[in-house]
Amino acid sequence: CSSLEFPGVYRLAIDQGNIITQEMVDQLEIGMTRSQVEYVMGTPLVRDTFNPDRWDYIYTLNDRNNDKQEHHQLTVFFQDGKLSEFRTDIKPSEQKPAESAAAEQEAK
Amino acid sequence: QNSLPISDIRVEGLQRISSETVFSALPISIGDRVSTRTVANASRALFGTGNFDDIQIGMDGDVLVVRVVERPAISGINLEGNKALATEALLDGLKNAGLAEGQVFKRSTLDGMKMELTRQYVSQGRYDASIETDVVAEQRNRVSISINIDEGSNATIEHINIVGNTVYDDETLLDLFELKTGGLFSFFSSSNKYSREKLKGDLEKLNSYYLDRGYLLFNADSVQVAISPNRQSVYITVNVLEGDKYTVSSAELSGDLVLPEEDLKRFVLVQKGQVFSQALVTSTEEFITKRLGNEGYNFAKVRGIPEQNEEDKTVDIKFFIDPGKRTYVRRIDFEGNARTSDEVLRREMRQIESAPASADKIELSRIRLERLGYFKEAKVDTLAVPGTDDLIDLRYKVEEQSSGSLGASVGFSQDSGLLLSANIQQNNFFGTGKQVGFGVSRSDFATSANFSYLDPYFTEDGVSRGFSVFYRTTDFEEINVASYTSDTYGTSVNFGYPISETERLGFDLGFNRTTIDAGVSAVKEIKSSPRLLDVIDNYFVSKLDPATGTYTVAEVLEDINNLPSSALVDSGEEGFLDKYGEEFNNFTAGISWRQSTLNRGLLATRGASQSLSLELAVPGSDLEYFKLGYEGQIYVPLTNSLTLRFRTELGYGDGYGELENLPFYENFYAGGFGSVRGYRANTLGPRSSNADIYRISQAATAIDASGNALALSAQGAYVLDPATGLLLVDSANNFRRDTDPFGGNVLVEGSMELLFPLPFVKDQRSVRSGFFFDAGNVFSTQCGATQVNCSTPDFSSLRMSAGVGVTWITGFGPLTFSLGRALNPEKIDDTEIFQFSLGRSF
Amino acid sequence: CAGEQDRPDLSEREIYETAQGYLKSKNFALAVDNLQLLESRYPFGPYAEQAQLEIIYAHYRRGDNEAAVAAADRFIRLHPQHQKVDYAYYMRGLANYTDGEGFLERFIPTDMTQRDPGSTIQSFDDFRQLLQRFPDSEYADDAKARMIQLRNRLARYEINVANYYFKRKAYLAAANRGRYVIENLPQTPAIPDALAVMVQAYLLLGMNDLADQSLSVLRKNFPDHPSLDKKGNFISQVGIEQEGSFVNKATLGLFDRYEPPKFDNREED
Amino acid sequence: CASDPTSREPAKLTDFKAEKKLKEVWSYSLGDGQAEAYHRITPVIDGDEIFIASSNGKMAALKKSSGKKVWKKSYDLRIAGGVGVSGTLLFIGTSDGEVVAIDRISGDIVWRVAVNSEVLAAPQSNGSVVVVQTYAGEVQGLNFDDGKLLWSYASQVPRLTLRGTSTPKVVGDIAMIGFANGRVIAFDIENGSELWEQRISVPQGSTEIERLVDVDGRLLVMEDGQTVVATGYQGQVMAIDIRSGRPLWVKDTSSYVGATDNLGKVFVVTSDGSVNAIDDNGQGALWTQTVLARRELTEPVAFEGAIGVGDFEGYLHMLAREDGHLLARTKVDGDGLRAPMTADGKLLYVYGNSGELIAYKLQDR
Repeated sequence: CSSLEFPGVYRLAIDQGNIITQEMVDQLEIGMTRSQVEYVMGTPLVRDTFNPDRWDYIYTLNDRNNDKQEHHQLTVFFQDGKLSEFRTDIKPSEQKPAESAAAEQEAK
Repeated sequence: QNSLPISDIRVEGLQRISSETVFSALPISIGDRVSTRTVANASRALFGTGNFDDIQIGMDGDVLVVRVVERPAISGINLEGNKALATEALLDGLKNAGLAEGQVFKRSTLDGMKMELTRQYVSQGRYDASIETDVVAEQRNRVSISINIDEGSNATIEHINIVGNTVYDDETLLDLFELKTGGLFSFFSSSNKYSREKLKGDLEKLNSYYLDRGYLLFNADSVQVAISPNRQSVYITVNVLEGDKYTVSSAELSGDLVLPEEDLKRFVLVQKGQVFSQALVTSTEEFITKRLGNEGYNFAKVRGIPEQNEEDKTVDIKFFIDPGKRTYVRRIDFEGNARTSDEVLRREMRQIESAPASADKIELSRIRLERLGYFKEAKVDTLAVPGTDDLIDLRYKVEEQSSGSLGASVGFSQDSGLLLSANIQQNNFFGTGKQVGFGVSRSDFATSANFSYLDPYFTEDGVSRGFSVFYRTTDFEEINVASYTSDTYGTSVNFGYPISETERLGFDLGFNRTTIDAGVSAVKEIKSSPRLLDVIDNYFVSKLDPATGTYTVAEVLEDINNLPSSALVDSGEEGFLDKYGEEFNNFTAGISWRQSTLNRGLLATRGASQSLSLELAVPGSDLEYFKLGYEGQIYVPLTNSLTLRFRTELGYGDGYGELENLPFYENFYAGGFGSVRGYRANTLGPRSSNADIYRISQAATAIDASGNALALSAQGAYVLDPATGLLLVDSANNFRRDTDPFGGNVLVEGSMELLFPLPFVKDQRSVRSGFFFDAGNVFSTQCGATQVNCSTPDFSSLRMSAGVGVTWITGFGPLTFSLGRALNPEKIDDTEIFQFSLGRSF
Repeated sequence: CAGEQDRPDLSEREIYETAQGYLKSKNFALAVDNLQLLESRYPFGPYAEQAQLEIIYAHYRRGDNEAAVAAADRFIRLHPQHQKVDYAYYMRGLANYTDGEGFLERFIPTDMTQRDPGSTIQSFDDFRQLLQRFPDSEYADDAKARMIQLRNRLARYEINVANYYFKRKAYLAAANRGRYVIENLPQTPAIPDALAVMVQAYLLLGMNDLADQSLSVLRKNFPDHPSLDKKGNFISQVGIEQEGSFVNKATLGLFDRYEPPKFDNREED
Repeated sequence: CASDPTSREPAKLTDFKAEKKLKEVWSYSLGDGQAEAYHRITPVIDGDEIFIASSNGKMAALKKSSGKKVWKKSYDLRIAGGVGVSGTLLFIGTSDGEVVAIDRISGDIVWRVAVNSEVLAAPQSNGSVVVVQTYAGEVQGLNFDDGKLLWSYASQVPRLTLRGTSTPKVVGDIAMIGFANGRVIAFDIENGSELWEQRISVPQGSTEIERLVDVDGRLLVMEDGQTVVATGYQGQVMAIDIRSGRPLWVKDTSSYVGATDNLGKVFVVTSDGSVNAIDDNGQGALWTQTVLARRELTEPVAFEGAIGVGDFEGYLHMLAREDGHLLARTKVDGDGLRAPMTADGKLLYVYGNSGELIAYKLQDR
């Protein structure tokens, strides 16, 4: 962040949320059950009380010491217990078959 | 058979039990019809209360008659003959089983207890213990129970024999065992008393001894334990199958490595060609599990599976890695912080909630809590969140201790006399984590008032900000230093911030105003001498005829003002105050670097800490000087109870610009606590030289007309030597006062301590005891001509001492005792064997 | 063996009378001794039950909370249907409740919502049992009041932690602390703040649709919450932190520091 | 208070009018005797020679009438069980888990073989197979000539046992062995097949101590050669028909030493130090002598119309065969007596724990 602090202050790197990797996104397929999604992605840390059919996976890293910022996000939607759609800012790697789910680019 | 409804209920046989208890327990009431079934329920209900031995229910006409025999109550229990099992423990056991004073006596519970006691004795190896109980009836249906126990003696081990060991002989193997046959110390240590757990432990040691030396198939399962018919001695035989010695042919990693192979390869201690060692396999497993833990896989499992091939006696070891799921921390809770507020603990956390878990961050957070010094101990539990396989909650349990003293404290320490102070020095001010010191303290040598405030977490990253205001008048003579007093007051602001996990930088800016009052007989270094004492205001010319001892003429008192200046002797060297005056306004700036990996804030036992500091009176201050300081200490654990501690402190100060040397009131001192014990505090190093004083004789004499002397004035007066026309001078030595320590501008000090746990003390966390060897001294780069014991730094003149010291953290702060013997004192040094103080830990 | 020498055999009533005297004169230590003597001498006399009840009170007033809880447990076990047994449940809750407060809190006003609640949580269960078993006991409303106060305290504790995580810029941690209050501690005065925490945290995380949901709940239930402006929009801190004031820059971030979001609208908890 | 009814100290020696006198005929001292590990190395008589061994690896053959040494040898062995004799071989067992066969004429080692644990009882043989029981409860049949393993049987050993192992008893081709789990099993010595099995003591009680049931004493083959008597600790004494394994009579008693019989009476020494005489058909108990209570008595021996028992202080007591009253007493060995004694009608051979072998004659006063 911009405000000048003392030179060289050691600041703790703050990481938050579930780690989302390319290979996790590749394994996601429409129609998966909740437990299958949980097996691939792990338990979501953001489970909104008001909207049980939607799980949000978010990962932020704010490491001011060596100025590394990371921000990934993936939201999965369920319809009658099955994965109906998921949006993420991580593009699935090429070799995934074309008819993959609607993984449009989430504007960050 | 249902007879007529009952009109009344009569209870017979009650002695102590109230009828209401019976009625409330009885399921029948007046007006009910009675049948055999209801009678059966009634007696069962009454039995249920546990108060009755016998119950008969019958009808007398239409009146229900309940005849009961009450169970006796216990009036007292006495136990004899129990030494190994404490009486309270036994009584508690009895109480839980329902056998206690005032309770209802049940024979079955007593017999059950008897069997339980025998089992406890047998498990302690007291095979021939025997227990007799008898029950004595007393009036009012009460009984007293007496249990007498013959505990017998503990079966001692007569003979341990290992059969089938060819590679290592009995003697080396038996050395591993905790159980020993009777030896010299056996009566003292209970090592020859048989216990099944100890034997199990010893067999494990035997197992790992062989497994760590290549004997993969070693087996020591068949063990016979036998006792002699008189049950006094135990004989143990261990039959072993050694098997062959195996060497490692390969070691690989397999399963889901998560990290690149080379990253984990360096943790594999098992190499090709090595003799197989189970210890190396286990530590490899632990290292890899820990490494995966740091990557967030807290539930990782790593197992090294050996596959032996018989022919060439080699073994391939495959490390199966199952990382389990990446784990996340859901919530972090604290327990035990009744006084410290939640944020003070939470800001020390390196592991954040709703984030990937990391084993070393979790452990580091625990150590940081202990490093605060507010807690005796900090523990952490990792609890899996039910219903998930990758979420954990952390629970940090702390035990608070007093981190400072609150309220008035009356203290006494030899070097500062009676210490009356009302100070609130709280490092954890009402649990807010802020450090507040407000104190007014008066002792023989110093009265001071100060207020200091420090917020270690001004920003959440640990940038600290604080300020302090102080006023202090010190009479240095009282603390064995040359006689002068200094009054200083001032204020300062300070900041500090971490530059890494263990290092901090600190800055402070301050202003202070010091006035020095040299007092009457100030030493030469402070004020030139000889000098006129302003208290005496007349002089006279001596008229004494030395030959006849009579006065030729009356001596007349002259007023001091008309003393010719020529009468004053040339004062030679100038003192400090002469050169620089007696009041100084200084602006100070300081920078410090501090690094600490100590494991605990107070009474650390592991790690090291060091700090480098520079204090500068910036140009424009009246006195321009700087002081450089270095402090370092390191703990080297020898065994799990003995630790070696090395400590050193160095200091150098000097003037710059037109100030040639460090102002004397900023000198370093040595000796006493936290320095070289065994010498009185602040007495090491250069001494000041006493001032010469103009001769003061007793009252001037005058002669009356008839020639006899007539005393003129009670108060002394200066004596002018008629021959030289100068005031006579008394040089310091005829005062015969010994010289005073004066300190110096170079400090060299260090100590080596062997810390050991004080025996008989249960809670070791607030006590520290150790043997010490101290060495140190104060030197000066500009010794005054007449200064005694003053030298430039050289190691041969370091003063040494050795002894033992104990520190105990009490509710009022650290209480310290030390017994130290000076090893190479010079004649001039003041040594002191016993030293103690309250409020300062060494 | 030495026979049990009987002290002058005070009658039951005399021992009980002396115990009552001490209770009135607030000399609770002696009251406890007498009541214990009565129990061992006449375990089943008419006064025994009453003594077992009063000993709980005596222990409590003497400040010996463990003994009071133990005495209450024993009474409940011995006389489950006794008509005064609700008093025992209540006293057990009270003993655990005061045990939670350390020595310091009684004299120096400390913000209890910052401290580890300790054994007061145990008292929560005791009071709940009392209310379940004896809904119309004379102690029910005081127990209810203390339970409510305890729940509010736990909820406010969660919000304090969330505020700290805002300072630390750990927004997901803050959001989950807020969510914990919504899901586990409903009907506490901290609910509106918990909603505000979730809205602010989700905004800072860039999860706008989750923020909207929480905002609509906040707007519907607590329209006049300080974080809502007149038109009901959320006063968000997002983006403020970036520029940082001139003074802040000049003093290397030491003065006029950026104030992280803080939700502590406590009127009376 | 009521004084403690069962005092636990060993009974003091009472003085009595001695009707007989034990006269020492000869004595011989060998090595350190039983040493510290509660061994029961027992001398054995064969022909006109008596063979003894000591824990520190010494053995000697003596003329039994005069005690004159025939030969004496020292081996690098930690002897724990012995001495068995059969034909030309002597057998001993060691603490290092070995069975050693020694030529009775020269004293040279013929063969030695490793077994799986300490051997505390003398191996026995019928001339073609040597039977040995190890401390780990395993019984092995070894070839008489070269010691090669022929058959083995593993018994289930309780976690805590009484120190000592029962010496196998060979009658013809039947080898009978008492085990630490309270059983006696008879094997066909040639092939190790089980002939019959009897339970002498049944473990009851809650602690390991109450569940001790070892059959440690030597098995007694009665004068009729048909019945064997076994004694169990905290259990029973049982007479069993050797051929069929049928129990003939049983008495409830606890004993860890073997019984002995003489002219129709069986003498049993119980673990609390009382000496009992029972009719050999097990019907009635003839007499019980408790004057030596809790003095850790040895196996009784019948000699010249009296019954001899040794005790832990090293006294040898002779009791009258008819009614058990004390006839004579002498101090044999300060270290105490533990090994069973042997008699050959003329002399009584007593081997003290310190390694002192003394032959006595019993005379009238």
